[in-house]
Amino acid sequence: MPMTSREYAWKRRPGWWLRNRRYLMFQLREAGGVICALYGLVLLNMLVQLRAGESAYTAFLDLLRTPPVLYLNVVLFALVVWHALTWFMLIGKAQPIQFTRQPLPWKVVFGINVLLWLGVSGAVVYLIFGGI
Amino acid sequence: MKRTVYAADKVGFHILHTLFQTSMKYDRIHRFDEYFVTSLIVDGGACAGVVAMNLRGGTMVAIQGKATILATGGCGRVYEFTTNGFIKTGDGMALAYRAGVPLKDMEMVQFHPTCLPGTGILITEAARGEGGYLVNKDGERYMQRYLPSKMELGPRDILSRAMIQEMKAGRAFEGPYGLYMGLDLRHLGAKKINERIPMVRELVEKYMGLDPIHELIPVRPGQHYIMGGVSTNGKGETTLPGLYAVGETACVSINGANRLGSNSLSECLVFGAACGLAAAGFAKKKASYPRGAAAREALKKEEARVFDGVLGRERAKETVAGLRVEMQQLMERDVGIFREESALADACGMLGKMRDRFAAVGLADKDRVFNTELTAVLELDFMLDVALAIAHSARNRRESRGAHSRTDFPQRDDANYLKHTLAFRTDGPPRIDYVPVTVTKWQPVERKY
Amino acid sequence: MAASDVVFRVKRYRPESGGRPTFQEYTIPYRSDMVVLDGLNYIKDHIDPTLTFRWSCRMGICGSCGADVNGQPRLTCGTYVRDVHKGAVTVEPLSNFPILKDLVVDFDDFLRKLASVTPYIVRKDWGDLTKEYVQYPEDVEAYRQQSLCINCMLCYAACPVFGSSPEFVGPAASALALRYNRDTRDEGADARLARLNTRTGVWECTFVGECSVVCPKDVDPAAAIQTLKFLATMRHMRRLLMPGSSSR
Amino acid sequence: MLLEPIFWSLFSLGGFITAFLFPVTLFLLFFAAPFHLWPTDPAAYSTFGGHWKEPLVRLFFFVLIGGSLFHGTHRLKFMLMDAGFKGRSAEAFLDVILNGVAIFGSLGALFYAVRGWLF
Repeated sequence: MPMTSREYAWKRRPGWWLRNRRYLMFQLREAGGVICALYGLVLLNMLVQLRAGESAYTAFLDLLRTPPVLYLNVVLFALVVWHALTWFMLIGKAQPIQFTRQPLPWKVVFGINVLLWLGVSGAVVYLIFGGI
Repeated sequence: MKRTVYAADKVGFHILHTLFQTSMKYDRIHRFDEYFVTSLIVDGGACAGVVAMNLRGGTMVAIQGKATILATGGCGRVYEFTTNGFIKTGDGMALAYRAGVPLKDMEMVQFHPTCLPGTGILITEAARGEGGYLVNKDGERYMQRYLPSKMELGPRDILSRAMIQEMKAGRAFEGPYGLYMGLDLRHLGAKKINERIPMVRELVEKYMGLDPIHELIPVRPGQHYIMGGVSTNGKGETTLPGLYAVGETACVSINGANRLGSNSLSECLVFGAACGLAAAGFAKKKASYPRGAAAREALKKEEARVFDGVLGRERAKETVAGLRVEMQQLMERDVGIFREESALADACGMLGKMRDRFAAVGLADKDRVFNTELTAVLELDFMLDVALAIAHSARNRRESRGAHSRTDFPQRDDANYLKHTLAFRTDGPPRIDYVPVTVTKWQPVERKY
Repeated sequence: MAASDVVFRVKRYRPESGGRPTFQEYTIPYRSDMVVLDGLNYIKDHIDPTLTFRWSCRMGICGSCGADVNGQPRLTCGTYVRDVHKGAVTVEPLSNFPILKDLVVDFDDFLRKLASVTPYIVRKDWGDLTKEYVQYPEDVEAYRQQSLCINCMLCYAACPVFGSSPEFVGPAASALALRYNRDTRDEGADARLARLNTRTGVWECTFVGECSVVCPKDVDPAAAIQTLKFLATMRHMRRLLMPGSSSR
Repeated sequence: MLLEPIFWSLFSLGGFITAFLFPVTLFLLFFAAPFHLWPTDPAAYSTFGGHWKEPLVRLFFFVLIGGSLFHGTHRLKFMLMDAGFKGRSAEAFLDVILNGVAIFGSLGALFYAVRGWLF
C-alpha cells in the first residue's frame, strides 16, 4: 500500500539557448571564440603561403577577397568583435584578482578595457603593420 | 557588558545557515527533510520519539529515540497579521500539549508595531532607532499623546497599543488592506537610509513598491512573537521525561510578559546549547532503548487517524482555508492587542465551536505524496489547540501586564497575578492553573517612562 | 481595487496519476500590488486546493517559493504580477530539477553537493573555545556577499550546464565554498579547492552568467566560480612545480 | 591527472590575446584594402613579407595564432559537450582532437616564426 514517489525527470530542451536574449548572446560569444580559432588557422595558412612565395600567397589573398568569402568574413568578423567586447565585459564581471579595496562595477572595468583595447590596436598598427 | 551581539541586520539568518552548514560536518546527524510530525510517542510516562509523515513518499513512519527535542518555533499563524513564516503554526506546542505537557504563559503575545500591511513583513526597530517618525493621517507624530518621554523609541507593546488607539480615533490612513499608520523616514535623507538601514529600503521597495526616501511607509502592528510556550526549565526539560523544548516553542520564562529584542536569539544559542546537552546526557544515562511495540502502536493509530480519518473526509462546505481565516480574524479581533472579558468569552466559545466544526473539514486532494492540503488541515488542528490555550489563558488573567493588555483591568495586579499561567489540555476547554514566579535579583516594579 | 482578472497558467504534475506534466489555467482577480505567490495562494484557498507548491516567509529569505515565471527562475514572493504578466502568467516548476508534484521539485542533489564542499569552518586546532575568534569588518566584507545565499536554487534552474550535466557542483555550492575559503578563521581552503578542481567541479562552468542574473540576493555565483577557477589553477600549478608543497 | 587547469589557463590567456589583438589584425589584413578603408594594402605580399622579417612581428603572429587556437578549441569543446557530446570517452576524444589541433597549430606557427631567422 505505501506509495512510491514517482519523480518526473526534467529534460533540457535542445534549443535552450533561444529561451532568452542573454542565453543567445552567450551562444554567439562562444561561437565568436570558435571563429577566432578558425581565423588562427587562416593566419597560419597565410604564413604557409607566405613561405611558399608570392604567387601562392597572392592566390590565397585573392581567394579571401572574392565576394562570397569576403562577405562571410564580414559576418565572422562581427562575431570576433562581439567576442572581444564580451571578453571585456567578463573581465569586469569575474575579477578573480582584485586590485582595489572594493571591486569595481563591471561597466567601469569594461570601459577601461575598451579604452585599453583602442590603445593596443593603435600600437599594433604602428609596431606590427608599420603605421598608416 | 553588551546585552546582545549581531551580524548586521541578518543575525537569525546567519545563525540558521551556519548551524545548517556546520551540521553537514557530522555524518551521524541524520536529517529527515520534509517529514511532518503528527504526534509524539508516549510510552510508560516518557516520550519515546515521534510519528511523522514522509511528505515525499506519502507514508507514515515512527522515529524512535530516547530523547526528543521540540524546536518548531512559534505560532504566529494563529493570527491574521504576523511577521512569522507560513509554517509557524505552533506544531511543537500542540504536540507537547496533547501529550499532557502544559503550555505556560500563552496569553503573552508580542505585537510588533511596524509591519507592512498585507504581508506582515517586519520593518525593524532600527528604522525608528535611526530617527524615523510614526505619523497619523494628519501628519502628526501621535506618540506625543501616549509616551512623550520616549516617543517612537518606546517599547513594542506601548507603540502597538497607541497605533490601535489612533485607528479607533479615526486618525489612521485607509488602504486596500485596512487601516494603517505612516512610518516617516524622509527627513533622514537618502545617505543615512542607504548606509544604516539598507534592508528596510530594500524590503519596502521590493514588497511595497515604495521608496522610503520619498514616501511614507505604511505600517500596522502584527503578531511577532509568543513569550509563552511549552513549559520547560532552564535545561529545556518538560514535565514529560525524554521530551525537551527550546526556542520560541518553549517557555523558559526568560521573557516574562514582554520580550526584549534579540532575546529570541539568546534562547536559541544559550538555551539551545543547554537543552542539547541535557537531552544528550539524558539519552546517555537511559539504559534501554524505547520498545518497538509502543512505536508500532502509535504508528498504526496515526495512520488510521490521518490517512483513514482526515484524508478520507470528503470536501464539503467547511474548508481548511475558510476555517483558518475565520480563526485568524477572531484571534486578531478578540485576543489581539487589546482584550476584554466579553470579547474573550466570545472568542473562547467560538474557538470551542471551531474545534467541533474542524471535524467537518474535508479535502479535495486525496494523494498521499506531498499533500499540502493535508498538512494544512493538520496544522489547523494544531493551531486550534494553541489558539484555545491563548484565549483561555488571556481570559483568566484579569489584569494588564506587559503585552497582555486588558481594557477592563488596566492595572497590573501583583497581589493576584504575579504568577505563571499553565494551560492543560482536556477534552473540553483547557484547564488553567498557576505556578508562582521565581523572583531572584530584580524585584518587579511599575514601568515608568 | 480588483479591476480585472489575470490568468495563471500553472504546470501540474500529479505523481500518483502518472503521465506527463500538463498546464492548467486559472482565472483570478487581479490587484496591482499582488505577487505571483499571492496568485498561487488565491488558487489554493479559493479555486483548487490540490495545487501544490512550497512557500513560507513571503519576504525573500527562506528561499522555498522559487518557480519558473514566464520561463525565468524567480522567487514567486518577490515577483509582482504587474511586472510579468502579458495577458497571462505562466508558472512552472524550476527547470533542471526532477518534479515531485506540481511546482514542488527535488533539491536533495544540491544538499549532497553542498556537503561535498565542506561548508563549515575547518581548523586543525580549535584552541580555547571559550575565546572569540576576532574578525574585523573588512574580514567579514571579504565573504559577506557569498554568505547571503538562501539556497533558493534559482541559480541551478538558470544554469544550462547543470541542465545538461547534473553532476556539476553548480553555482550556489561553489559560491559557498568561496565564502569559507575567504573566511580568515578557516584552514580548509586546500580541501575545497581539491574538490572543485575535478571533473564535476568548477571546470564545467562556461560562464553563461545567468546564475548571477537570477540570484535574488546578489550573491554573484558566476564571479565566485571564476575566482575559484583562478585559485584552483594557482594551486594546481604550485603542486606541479613544487610537488610535495601543500598550499597554505 | 587533470589537465583542465592548464588548458583553462591557456584558454584565458588566449581570450585576452584574441580580444585585444584580433579585431585590428583581421581588419587590416582582410578588410582594409578590399573595402578601401586604408591608404595602403597591409596584406600585400611585399608589405606583409617586408614586415615579416621583424622578430616582433613573428612573435606577434605566433602568439596570436597559438592564443586563438587554445582559446577557440576550448570553447568548441564545451559547445560540443553542451550539444550532447557527453561521457568520459567522448570528452577524451574531444580533448585529444581539439587540443591536438591547438598544440600542432601553435607548433606550426612557431616553426614559421623561427624559420629563416633561426634556421
